[in-house]
Amino acid sequence: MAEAKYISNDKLTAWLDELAGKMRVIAPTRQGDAVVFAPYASGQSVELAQEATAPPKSVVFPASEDLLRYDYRKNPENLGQVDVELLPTISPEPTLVFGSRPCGVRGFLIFDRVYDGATYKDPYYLARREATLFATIACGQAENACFCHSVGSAPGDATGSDLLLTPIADGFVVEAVSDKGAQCLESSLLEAAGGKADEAKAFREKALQEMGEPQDFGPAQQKLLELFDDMGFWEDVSAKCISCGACTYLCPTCYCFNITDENAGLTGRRVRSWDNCMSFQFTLEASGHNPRPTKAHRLKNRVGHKFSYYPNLHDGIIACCGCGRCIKSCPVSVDIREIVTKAMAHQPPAVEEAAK
Amino acid sequence: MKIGVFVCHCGSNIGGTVDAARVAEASREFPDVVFTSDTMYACSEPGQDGIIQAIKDNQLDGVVVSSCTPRMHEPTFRRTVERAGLNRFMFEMANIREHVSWIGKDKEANTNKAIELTGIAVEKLRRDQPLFAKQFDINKRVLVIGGGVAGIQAALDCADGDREVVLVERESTIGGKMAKLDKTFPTVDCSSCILGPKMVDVAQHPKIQLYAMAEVEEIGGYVGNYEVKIRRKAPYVNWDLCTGCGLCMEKCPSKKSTDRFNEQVGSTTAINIPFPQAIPKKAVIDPKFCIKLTKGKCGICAKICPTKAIVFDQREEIISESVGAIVAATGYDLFDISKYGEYGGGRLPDVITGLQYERLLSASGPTGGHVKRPSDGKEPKTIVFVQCVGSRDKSVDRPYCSGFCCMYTAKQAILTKDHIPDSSSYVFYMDIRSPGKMYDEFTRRAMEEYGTQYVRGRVSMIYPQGDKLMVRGADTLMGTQVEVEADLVVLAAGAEAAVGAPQLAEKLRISYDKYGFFMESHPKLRPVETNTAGVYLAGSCQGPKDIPASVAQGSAAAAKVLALFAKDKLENDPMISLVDMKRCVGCGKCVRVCPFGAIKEIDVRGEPKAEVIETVCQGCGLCTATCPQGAIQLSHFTDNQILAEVNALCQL
Amino acid sequence: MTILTQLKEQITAQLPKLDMVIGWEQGYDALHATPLFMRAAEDVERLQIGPLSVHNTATYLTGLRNKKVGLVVKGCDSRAVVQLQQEGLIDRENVVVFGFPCDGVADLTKVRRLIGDVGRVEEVETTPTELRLRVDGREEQVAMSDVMADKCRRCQYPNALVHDHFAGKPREPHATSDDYTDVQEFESQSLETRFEHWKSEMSRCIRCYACRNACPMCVCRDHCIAQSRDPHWVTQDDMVREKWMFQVIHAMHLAGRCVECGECQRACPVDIPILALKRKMNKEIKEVFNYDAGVDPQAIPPLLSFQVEEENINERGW
Amino acid sequence: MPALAGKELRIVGFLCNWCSYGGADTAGVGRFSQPTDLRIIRVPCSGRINPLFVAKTLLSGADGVLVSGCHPRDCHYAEGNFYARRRLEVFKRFLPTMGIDPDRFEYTWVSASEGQRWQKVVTTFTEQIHKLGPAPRFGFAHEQNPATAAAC
Repeated sequence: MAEAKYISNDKLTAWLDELAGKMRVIAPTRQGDAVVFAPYASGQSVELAQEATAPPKSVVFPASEDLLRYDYRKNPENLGQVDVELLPTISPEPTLVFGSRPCGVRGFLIFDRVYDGATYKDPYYLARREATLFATIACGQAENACFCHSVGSAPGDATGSDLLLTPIADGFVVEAVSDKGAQCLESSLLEAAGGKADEAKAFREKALQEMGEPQDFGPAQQKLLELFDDMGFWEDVSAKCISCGACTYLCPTCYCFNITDENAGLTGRRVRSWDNCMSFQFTLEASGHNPRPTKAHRLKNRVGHKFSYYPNLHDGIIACCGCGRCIKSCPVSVDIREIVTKAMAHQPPAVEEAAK
Repeated sequence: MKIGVFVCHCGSNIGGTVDAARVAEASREFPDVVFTSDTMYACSEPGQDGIIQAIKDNQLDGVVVSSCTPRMHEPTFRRTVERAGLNRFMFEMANIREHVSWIGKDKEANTNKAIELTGIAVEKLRRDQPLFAKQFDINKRVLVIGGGVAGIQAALDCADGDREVVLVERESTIGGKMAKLDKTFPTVDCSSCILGPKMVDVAQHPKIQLYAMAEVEEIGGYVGNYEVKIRRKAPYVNWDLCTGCGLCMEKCPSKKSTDRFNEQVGSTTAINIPFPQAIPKKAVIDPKFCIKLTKGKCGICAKICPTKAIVFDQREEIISESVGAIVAATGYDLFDISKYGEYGGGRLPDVITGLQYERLLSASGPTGGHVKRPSDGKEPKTIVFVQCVGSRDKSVDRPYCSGFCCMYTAKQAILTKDHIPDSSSYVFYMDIRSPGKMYDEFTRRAMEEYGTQYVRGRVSMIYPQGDKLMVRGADTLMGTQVEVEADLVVLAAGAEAAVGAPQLAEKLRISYDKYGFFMESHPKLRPVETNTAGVYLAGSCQGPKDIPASVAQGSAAAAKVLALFAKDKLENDPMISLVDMKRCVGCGKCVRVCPFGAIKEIDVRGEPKAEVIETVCQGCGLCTATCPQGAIQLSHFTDNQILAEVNALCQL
Repeated sequence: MTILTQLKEQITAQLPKLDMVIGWEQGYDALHATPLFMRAAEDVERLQIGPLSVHNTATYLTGLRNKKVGLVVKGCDSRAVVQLQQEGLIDRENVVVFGFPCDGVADLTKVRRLIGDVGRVEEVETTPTELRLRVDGREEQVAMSDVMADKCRRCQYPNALVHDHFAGKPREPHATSDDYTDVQEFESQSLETRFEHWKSEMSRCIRCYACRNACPMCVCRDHCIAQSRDPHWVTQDDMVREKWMFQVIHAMHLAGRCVECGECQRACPVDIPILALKRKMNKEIKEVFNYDAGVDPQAIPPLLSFQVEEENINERGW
Repeated sequence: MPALAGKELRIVGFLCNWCSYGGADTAGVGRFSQPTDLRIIRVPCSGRINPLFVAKTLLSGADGVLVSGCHPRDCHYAEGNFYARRRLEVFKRFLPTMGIDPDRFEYTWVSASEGQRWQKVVTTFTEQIHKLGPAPRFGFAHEQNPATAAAC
């Protein structure tokens, strides 16, 4: 791996401009009162001091994309005979996501097991994934909603990133995590980090230390399965949920989608768009039957999937990166940590009776 | 889906400014279109045969005809596609004549527009569903509301057509306003002599069930199957026993009762039969004046009644009737003359309405046909008639003409001269409105033969001077002020909607204008129909009318009822709203706005849901525009159909 | 006795007769309250009212139609109760309303604007005039007047309009009228600026429908036309036009029904200022029909009724 | 379908079947010439016209939308246009906040007999839209939110 570099704050914009000359750069930008990832244009201010409201998920997994576009071609000799011509849609552009936090990037590792797994490789996802680099900024301090350390990560976790930037006085230590990342370090604006690399390491360790003891969510994997039929429990913990999709759409690890066709005359598109399991429509069947008719069923799925079903399939890995967006952006402050903790502590009534 | 598009040249009507062949050619590029052609006259027999042939040859599922307005030939082509075996709703029309070729000369723009209109018709057709009419039974009984001359005529015609009639009358006798008239214009027939026999026919007709002193309380159901609740007020007399002998009236000690029949000229007894020819001729006790009912003592009538018909503790009752059609014939009421304070109506006893004057002229009236003025019983010598009191006057919110006042004023002037040969009559008028057979001649007679002095102008005030009434007004023809010293003033009070008309309209779910008159379906072409199927109008409830017009409407309404009843089953129009039960959240907004009461709330497994009563729905689609989640959709005009039309025009 | 104590006593007394009482408690940190569903007497202890009790408790009502529900309400929440009752969407006899005088709630977006990221708030103390926060070990004091939600500044109904129990004494309204200067200011900009404003604001919408699901009047939720194919009003594309169309749908569906509790905007995770649309709609409803939603349980929403002669609608006779 | 380049703007009309559609027919029968921009969508009643159709049409790229129904009190369905009047009025007043010129949308009442009136309505409205010019667009389906579209 290449040696660690340092960039001072006053050169950061110049470096971004330089990078933007080589590829598309997506960086956190303040829009109104929110911070979202948007294409970086030269000279534009980027918001690196706080975690973005939304993670950079859409860069690799857009909120909607055309899986295919098609034209119907009528045979002029026989109008009833119609051919369908498919038009290509995948044309990813080399992209650098600059300024995400470790949790935002780590979400794609959860995606990878699904879209780049043994059984299925999603060409749309893979094309973008391969074309995208991540220059991640380590966190110095956890927020109240953060719990990355409880799901196998840390505020300075570089897993999944190509570059790791650690803020130290007046600038960032920049370390390459992947070979692709190392190529980005070839800039005269960067200087050798020298002793600053140790400073950076200490910064990251301190941040992790300050988060305190991680919580062990491991037992939830089994416990949530046991609670599957305990609708009373789920009704209780979902009572205040308003069944919107804020948690899901802001989650760096939620990867579910819907597919709809949009036709206009003799042309059409097959659209893949984000879907979320909090929505009634998610499991609505054509017959009108819905196996998850209430928000209790749906919240059970969201929590169950992240802490039990996914880990069951993928070596116990929890499908959550602990970014806390689902907590702090929830209109009613539903706290997934609290639900999982409650579930782990839950004693079925019969057992309670016996214990007395 | 396989769609055929047929573009009509309509001779040169379309072909002159639209390149029909190019429209047909361009239509080949629309989705699902497998066949197109242009044809000289699509509606002609060869044109229709061509469509049928093409449907068969190409196994078409739907047809678009681009030609004239669907308001003209949609029914024609629906039958055409039906003949070819398609459902008649698998058909759409693009109007490229009235909306294109006839309104512009730019052939290129027209052709482009015609192609686009054909395109949206194709997009709509792609989302059409076959629709099927529902058949339902029809109850061949008719309810007639109101027993005036219009209602009597409608009831008799229906009954003569061998249909059972339920006739509901608010007063204790039928006859309405006509029964109160002395003579009728322009023939000067005795009103009761021509109306009386009809009233008797009503009483004797085996097919007519008459409820007098009754009002419609509630109406449910729909055309062919109405359920009606009738509130029958208590006459305190057992009408099954009462023979109408009138002994009770002779002996009743309470003689200051309101005389409604005689328009309160004088008073009558608390137990009363309104007039000798009343139908039914039964006694009624006015509980406001009956000494027994107000003070608990008396009961003389009960003692002398030969059939023991008096029942002081009688209660009103609710009667249910099932009918298939309803004729509203609720007539009119008179404008309240006291609203013109300057005329002294209601304050000066000798300022009376025209209808009160009729009672003074009538031989069966309170004065026995001798004209005596109410204040002192003297025979008036100078009589002033004032027209348009409560007609054609925006200041009292009565801008319309009551229609018949000019004529009855002329009649009353003539009758006055007959009764009191040495009298002189003055008529203050705005215009003389006498468009009718022999009408204008009649008013001329009043002026020319009977010497009635017509003064064109409004009366500004009427005030008492000694035992005379000073009538001050303007003669706009002479441009002078006029003052007449009168003994009696007769105000031609205008007609207004009957008391309670708007409430009845709401029960009938028909509309009414701002004055309370019922709205007909079409002012020219559907004058006795309403927009509620199975409800018809007769007489002045629809607007002021004279006797012949009322009778004609009564017969017309009866003809409509008999035509309806000629069928054994009714079919609904299948372009109605339907509820997607899965998506309905039972918020009830559709139920609230439906103008026809065609949506009801039902319970589906404990959840409220809306349901359309298919035979009542008229297909306006107001519910569809109201439902926030689009769970109720108007068939053939669904959201998706209209959105597809919008998308075809706007997107991409 | 404090208002909170009195309220708790009232709730405790009624709780045995109810399936639940909905109020607020502290959420995952000191700054964030969360709706509290009290089912047992000990739950009542956690009840919290004050400037952080931001959520509209009435939002849950239509989802609990067959339950006996107690509801702790601010004035604005009570208007939602009135409106739901007016539209027959709840059975009033199944709802027990606990009112208290509301001094206004904090707009956390405004707090963020003032003190920066609020992710690390350690402690919050509320006084009638101030929020005192400890963030990252430093003390921050912000005046309530600086962070009070806009809806509270113009609030004419701080006391529950309907209530079965009321704790404390009704307070004076914060305002006596609403002149909609915000709407007027927005509209004083050029049409193009306004159009571009929404284009840019809506571009970050993630279509999570928190605005809709937080709205107490959105009773279609699961069956909303935003996600249906029949009818197919909007596509699922991540396009400004489709997202914007939904906001127009929401505003139209709320015309004459919106009680301006502001939940749509508060719930928006990306802070799109969509309350402006409902404000505009209410301004026009007020002008045309002189109507305020959620005030009179007997009234009929103006778009579900009509007058034969409309006083304030020009018949547009051109 | 794009409007005829250089000549027309995209104007969509929603007309009730009983009055205004008939009025447009009457205008045709009378050969009252009109601009060619307008495309009429026929609906049973103005009460069927959800103002959201107007919104959808404008957001989909129409330059103007015209709604016409029976005169108030003359509704074939008794009350449909009374509701339409309220809803359309409120929607028209809402447009300025959307950043859309309210003159791009008009609603009016034309009876089946008023052919000349219809001609005047169409002519006046078309002129009004041409004066305003093409409406600002949101772009077509494949032009997505720049934040993510660029990522395609």
